[in-house]
Amino acid sequence: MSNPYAKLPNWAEYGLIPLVNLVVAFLVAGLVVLLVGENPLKAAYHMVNGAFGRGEYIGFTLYYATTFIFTGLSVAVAFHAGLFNIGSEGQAYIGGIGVALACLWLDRTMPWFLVFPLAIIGSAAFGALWAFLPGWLQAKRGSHIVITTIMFNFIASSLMVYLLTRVLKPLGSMAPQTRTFEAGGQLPKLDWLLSIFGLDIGNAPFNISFLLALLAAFGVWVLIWRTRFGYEMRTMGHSPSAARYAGISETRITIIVMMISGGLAGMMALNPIMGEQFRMQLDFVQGAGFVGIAVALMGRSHPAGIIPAAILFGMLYQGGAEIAFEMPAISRDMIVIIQGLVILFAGALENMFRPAIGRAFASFGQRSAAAAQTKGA
Amino acid sequence: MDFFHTIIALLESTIRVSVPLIFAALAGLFTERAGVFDIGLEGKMLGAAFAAGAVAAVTGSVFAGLLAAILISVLLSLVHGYASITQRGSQIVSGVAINFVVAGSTVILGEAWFRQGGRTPALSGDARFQTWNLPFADAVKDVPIFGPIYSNLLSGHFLLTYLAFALVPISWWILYRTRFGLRLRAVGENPGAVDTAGISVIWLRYRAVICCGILCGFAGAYLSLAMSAGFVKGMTAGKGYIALAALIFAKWRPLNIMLACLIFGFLDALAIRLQGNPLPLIGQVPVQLMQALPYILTVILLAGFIGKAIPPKAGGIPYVKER
Amino acid sequence: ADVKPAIIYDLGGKFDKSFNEAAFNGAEKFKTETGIEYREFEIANDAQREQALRRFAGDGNNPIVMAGFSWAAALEKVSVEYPDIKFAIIDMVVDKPNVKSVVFKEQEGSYLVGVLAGMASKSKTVSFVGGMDIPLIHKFACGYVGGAKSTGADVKVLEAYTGTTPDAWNDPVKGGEIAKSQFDQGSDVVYHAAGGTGVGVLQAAADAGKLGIGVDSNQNGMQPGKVLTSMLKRVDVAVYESFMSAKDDKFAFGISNLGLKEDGVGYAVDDNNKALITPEMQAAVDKAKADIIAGTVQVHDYMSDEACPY
Amino acid sequence: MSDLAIELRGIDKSFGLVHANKDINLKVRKGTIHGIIGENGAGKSTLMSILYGFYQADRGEIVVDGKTVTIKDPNAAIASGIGMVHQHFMLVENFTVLENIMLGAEDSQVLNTSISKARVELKRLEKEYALEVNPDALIEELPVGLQQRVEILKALYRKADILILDEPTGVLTPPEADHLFRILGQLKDQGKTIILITHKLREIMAITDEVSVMRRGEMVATRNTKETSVEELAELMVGRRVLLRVEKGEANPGAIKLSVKNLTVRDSRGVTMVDNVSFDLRSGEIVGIAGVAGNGQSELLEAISGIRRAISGSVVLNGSDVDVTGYADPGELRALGLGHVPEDRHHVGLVLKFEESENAILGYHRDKRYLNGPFLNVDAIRADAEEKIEKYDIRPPNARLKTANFSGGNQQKIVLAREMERGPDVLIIGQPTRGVDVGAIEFIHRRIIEMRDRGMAVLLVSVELDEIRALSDRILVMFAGRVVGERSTDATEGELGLLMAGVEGPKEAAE
Ligand SMILES: Nc1ncnc2c1ncn2[C@@H]1O[C@H](COP(=O)(O)OP(=O)(O)OP(=O)(O)O)[C@@H](O)[C@H]1O
Ligand SMILES: Nc1ncnc2c1ncn2[C@@H]1O[C@H](COP(=O)(O)OP(=O)(O)OP(=O)(O)O)[C@@H](O)[C@H]1O
Ligand SMILES: [Mg+2]
Ligand SMILES: [Mg+2]
Repeated sequence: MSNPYAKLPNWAEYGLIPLVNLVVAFLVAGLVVLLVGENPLKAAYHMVNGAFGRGEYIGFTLYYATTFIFTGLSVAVAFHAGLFNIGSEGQAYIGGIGVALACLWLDRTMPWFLVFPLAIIGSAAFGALWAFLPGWLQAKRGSHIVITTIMFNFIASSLMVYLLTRVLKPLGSMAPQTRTFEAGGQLPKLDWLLSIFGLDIGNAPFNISFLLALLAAFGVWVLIWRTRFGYEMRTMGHSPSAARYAGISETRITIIVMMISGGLAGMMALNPIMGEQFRMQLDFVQGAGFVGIAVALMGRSHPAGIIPAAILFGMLYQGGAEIAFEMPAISRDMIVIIQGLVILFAGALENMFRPAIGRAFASFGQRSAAAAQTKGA
Repeated sequence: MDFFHTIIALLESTIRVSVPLIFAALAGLFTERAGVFDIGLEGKMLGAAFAAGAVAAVTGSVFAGLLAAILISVLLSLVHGYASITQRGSQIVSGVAINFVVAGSTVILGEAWFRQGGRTPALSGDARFQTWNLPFADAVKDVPIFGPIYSNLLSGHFLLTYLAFALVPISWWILYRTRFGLRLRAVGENPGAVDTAGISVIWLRYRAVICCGILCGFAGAYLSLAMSAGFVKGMTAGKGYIALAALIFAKWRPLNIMLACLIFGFLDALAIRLQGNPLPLIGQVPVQLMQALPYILTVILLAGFIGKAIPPKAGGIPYVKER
Repeated sequence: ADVKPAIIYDLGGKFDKSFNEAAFNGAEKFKTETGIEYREFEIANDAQREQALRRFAGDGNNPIVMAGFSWAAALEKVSVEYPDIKFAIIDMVVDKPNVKSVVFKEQEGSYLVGVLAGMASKSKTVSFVGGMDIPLIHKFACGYVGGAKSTGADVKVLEAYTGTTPDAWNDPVKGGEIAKSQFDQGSDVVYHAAGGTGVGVLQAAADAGKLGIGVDSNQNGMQPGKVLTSMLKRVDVAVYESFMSAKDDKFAFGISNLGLKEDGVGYAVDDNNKALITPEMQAAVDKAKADIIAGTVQVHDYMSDEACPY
Repeated sequence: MSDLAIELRGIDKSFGLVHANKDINLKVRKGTIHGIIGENGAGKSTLMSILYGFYQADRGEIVVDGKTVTIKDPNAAIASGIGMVHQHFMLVENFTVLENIMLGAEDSQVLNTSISKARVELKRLEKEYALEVNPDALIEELPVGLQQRVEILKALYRKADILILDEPTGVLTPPEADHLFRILGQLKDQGKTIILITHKLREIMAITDEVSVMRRGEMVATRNTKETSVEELAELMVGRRVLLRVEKGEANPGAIKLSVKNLTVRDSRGVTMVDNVSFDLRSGEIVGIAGVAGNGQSELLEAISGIRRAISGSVVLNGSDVDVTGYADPGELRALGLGHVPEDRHHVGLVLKFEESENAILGYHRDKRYLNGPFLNVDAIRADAEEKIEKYDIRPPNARLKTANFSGGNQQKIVLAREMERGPDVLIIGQPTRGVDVGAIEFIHRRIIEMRDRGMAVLLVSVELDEIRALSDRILVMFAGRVVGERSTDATEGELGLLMAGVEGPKEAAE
């Protein structure tokens, strides 16, 4: 998406404008809070304090952020090749199979650091597999990726219900989920990371897959901007005709990019399954794939934007829960509204204040130039 | 005869299930043909279903409900329009945002007004659409073959059902035979051409978005006032996404849309019908396979027969004149 | 005693037209009777389970009741951290000293409504609509099939499930469509265990002049005269009891497995459906109930072997 | 009544930081053809778009026919009798000609009556101006020349008295251009006023009455055409003296580098676009392919360069067989020594959103020198780009600038630098100077000759007959997919023009 407005200094572009947008989003959300007769300032306090006020809260925020980094990256990678992968949800869901299989197989005999690599490979492989078919169908048969990935989301949920009720569920257990993994299937928490900052992680499920997410973000950056393949996929994303001219195979790029995208989505499963629940449950993705679309777009499909966007959503989830705890009149549905408003104002309406800010900068620039002149004279 | 009866029943079900899809996909047709992509069909439909249920419950009038549905849905469309046309924001993000906001607020408002957990009170009588019988439906009921087709399959649907099917040729006519349609299709292909022809791109796109709102209003009202008798939270259950898929499947053409929606509806009806019944040759299969069947078959159809769908050229791209 | 009761709902949310809602009703009843406020929380994702439990426990809430089998793992952990707090979990057994587990014999209640369905059916075909194909729902289905078939070996039972995503519990349109398809295959009584989806099932039955059967709470009033009966699962009572017994210092730990005998499950008769239940039906269902309570009829529990022999 | 059709007073316009029009004054007399020239990016299109109401001026006044008017949108311009043919056509590609012409000028809500009326009116216009075009053809199926006709018809349909044409001849053949000029003359005789933007000074000299010159957003001069010269205009435009003739010596053809035999190509609709074409290309020579746009030249280039699959035929490049009917990978062709400057730099030759340096390796991105294993060697890539920027005088000299922000001429230089600096054995070039200003044309032409003299085999496709004649050593003429003749450089313009129009000229003795 092009940026139709005059260039602003970087700090304004990437700092001030998003900040203003966020503030406005929260102001409007505040109105909604006011509407149900609650104090919006109090809600805002709980939102921010609930997300960052304590080590434990930060841990939760970052736990959610981990999930969204993966799905956001997944969507973003596909975007760069001009593909709209709306199927990260299903790919993450299927990715869970890879994690579960690795854990169920080895958790009793091996330490986590041996199971983890296998689970990573498993999750990425299953996620990639689930994205392969839509990619292949688009490349070879011209099936529109948006439809096929929507369909594959539904197919994934059917498959998972089958697996979790008929295959992976221990007999006699009521819940459609695998058994609980033992030590080998449990990722260590990142308590040490927070303790560097003198924070106590408490019971937050903030775990080592966060580091994997950061690594993945860096990997995606390298892939897109520093590899030959990334160059090729960007070429295709911007101009398929130029790609053909340059001898870039659309088929190959489409399939591989979809698999990378699916693999990233699949790795999301590590966080809730190995990092939090230590089992795979029905519907563990819980919409993270769709949030990933918003995260990717708000992060402008750049890892450096996706990480803060993911943290923002982590904050909405965790801070939102705190509001619901502290202010019983504000239910979880209210939190959904607030999330929507943030997506609207900080995402879709991100340009609303740009002209005004741009003008402010321009007039400020002129004035200071004029001031310099008068001084000179 | 039994088989025939089953087919009739399946097709009846197909019609019922495809109506909201047709409304929503036609809604998408109008905006997307004008170059504004809309992933927020789901949210608009949900908002409309809620407004319809709520207002019909309060006023006891189904038409008041319908009107409210259209109003709310148009309002949401205008939000989408403001974000993506006036503010030139990302159309996808705006659509996602609307889905979120509606999902949350229908429950909150419903609970605040009716204290039934986000549901609206059950409707009956005038607060709900009644089915219509075509003339002589009863009389010809027992005529072999024709009887069931006429009095079961064609007769006995809601006003909105007939409207949905009528809207297919009407939409076609609007798009291909009126000035508005010509301009609307043009603005989705090359807004520059429209602009230099002295037509306002922005106003045109707003009108397209409003059309989308109206049609989503029908879709939502159909769900809560015809198919069901009241609103239940999240009752669209992904139909907006299916409608979007149908729209693409249909390559953004009205008649194809009807076919695509009927196919989706039929597959759905078939999957319901087959659940629990053994398949010939294969025998009993897991329920989940049956439930996935419509989606699997869609993918197969798509891969086998449909070919490339080329979206409106200017779709998804905000119109920027001066950079 | 000094109680600060709290209740936590499962992902479906407190207004799921199902057991979360029943739990909420129980808590409300406690509140109106005693005037004691309670705290509540609806989780939005799985990671909030432990968080919510700890939160409430840390705030000194006692007792804490949670609805849903998915709570087991979180409760197992947290109950140990707070040995002085009384926990109650519904629909699942958690074997900890400070936990009360309330499970229901849904199959028994379902059996009774199955008997009524079998007898009310003129076509000798009845049907069942489940939200999702998961073990808990099979518990309902299996009892229902058993009851229906007990009224005659020729009774046929159709069975279908709404979907595979969480939407399956909130899809009245699909629910109605499934019911219509079943009517078309001959069914004239339909029983649902599908949460909000059931609204559509009962509506479709009423519209088609067939009979519906409600679930969990008394849903006879939703379509007066068109709902044959409702299978009652007294989650509300369980919650109310838990709060009440804690208040009266009589909180009992351990498992309570509530069936017909304990009045934990049952079927509803009220003004809305009285006319639908003939004396013969009444007699048959009374006999079945007595037999089950006496143990002469054993209703199969799906969970015992994950199969339904009927 | 004033004798001025248009007067612009103090028009000023900025796009963000770009000051596109600086305090511009312009007077256009009624019933004249007024030329406007200027380098790429001088602000010509902007100025005209302001007059047409497409953009709003920041300051200034527009006077039409003696009355000061506010033109707040194209509607107002149309109402004032102003019509415009845009540089980049404003047509809806999947609409028919008729629909495009009607768009915005329909006279009723329902189309039926509008359509029949439009059809009648169109017939009349077609006849009156000899502007034939099938009203039911889809735009995307028409060659550009015809598309432009549609644009002109659009303006006439709207009863324009003042017609602005922005670089109308960039896509036309000489006969087509002549035809256009005849029409313009006719319009002028009817009393209409015409403003013509072009880069071609010859055209200015031929048909305008007055000419205004723009440079860097300013109006630097207005001359009576009869009282000026090409040299003066060129100098006014670029601010320095320009060499308008290409100096080139004799060719020294060597070995056959590219041999095309019986090549047949169809387009996506199955229409045969290249029909059994054969020719050889030797090192050290420039072979020009002349022809009206849409006669298969584009498809020929695409097939040879591996972008489009041929139906039959063979191509031998540098001694190796090229699998033109199967999958000929453009990347492998490059490795075999093929350089390709595509006709469409915006969509094919460049990725406009890329940094300049990224475009400087497009197609060569698999070259080891730009890579470290699978990774891009960014330093090497940028260094390489800077070298080319320096050598080709690409402005602004910033390898990290987004390509979209370079002017057309400089964008073209980016492509040329990339394809020429490789030292390919065979270089195929499509429309090397389309929409490029005189200063850049001079540079580009010199480069092409230089390449030839270094022993490169050059295949040149251009719709500019002047260009073909100035550069080529041999000329092939294509018509309807076939090579209808080969001529030496001495062939007259008339002779070539006839061939291009499909009229067989007298056969040359040798062939
Ligand atoms: N829509 C626009 N938004 C921003 N800047 C623009 C726009 N159009 C033109 N410009 C800027 O205005 C300047 C003048 O551009 P314009 O298109 O008028 O030049 P021109 O004289 O028509 O050039 P050419 O001969 O290449 O057509 C350019 O430098 C360009 O940067
Ligand atoms: N809409 C625009 N926004 C920003 N810059 C623009 C715009 N249009 C043109 N420009 C810039 O204006 C300059 C010249 O513009 P223009 O589009 O007229 O190019 P051009 O030289 O005519 O190229 P071409 O021959 O391909 O048309 C370039 O710097 C170009 O990037
Ligand atoms: Mg121009
Ligand atoms: Mg130009």
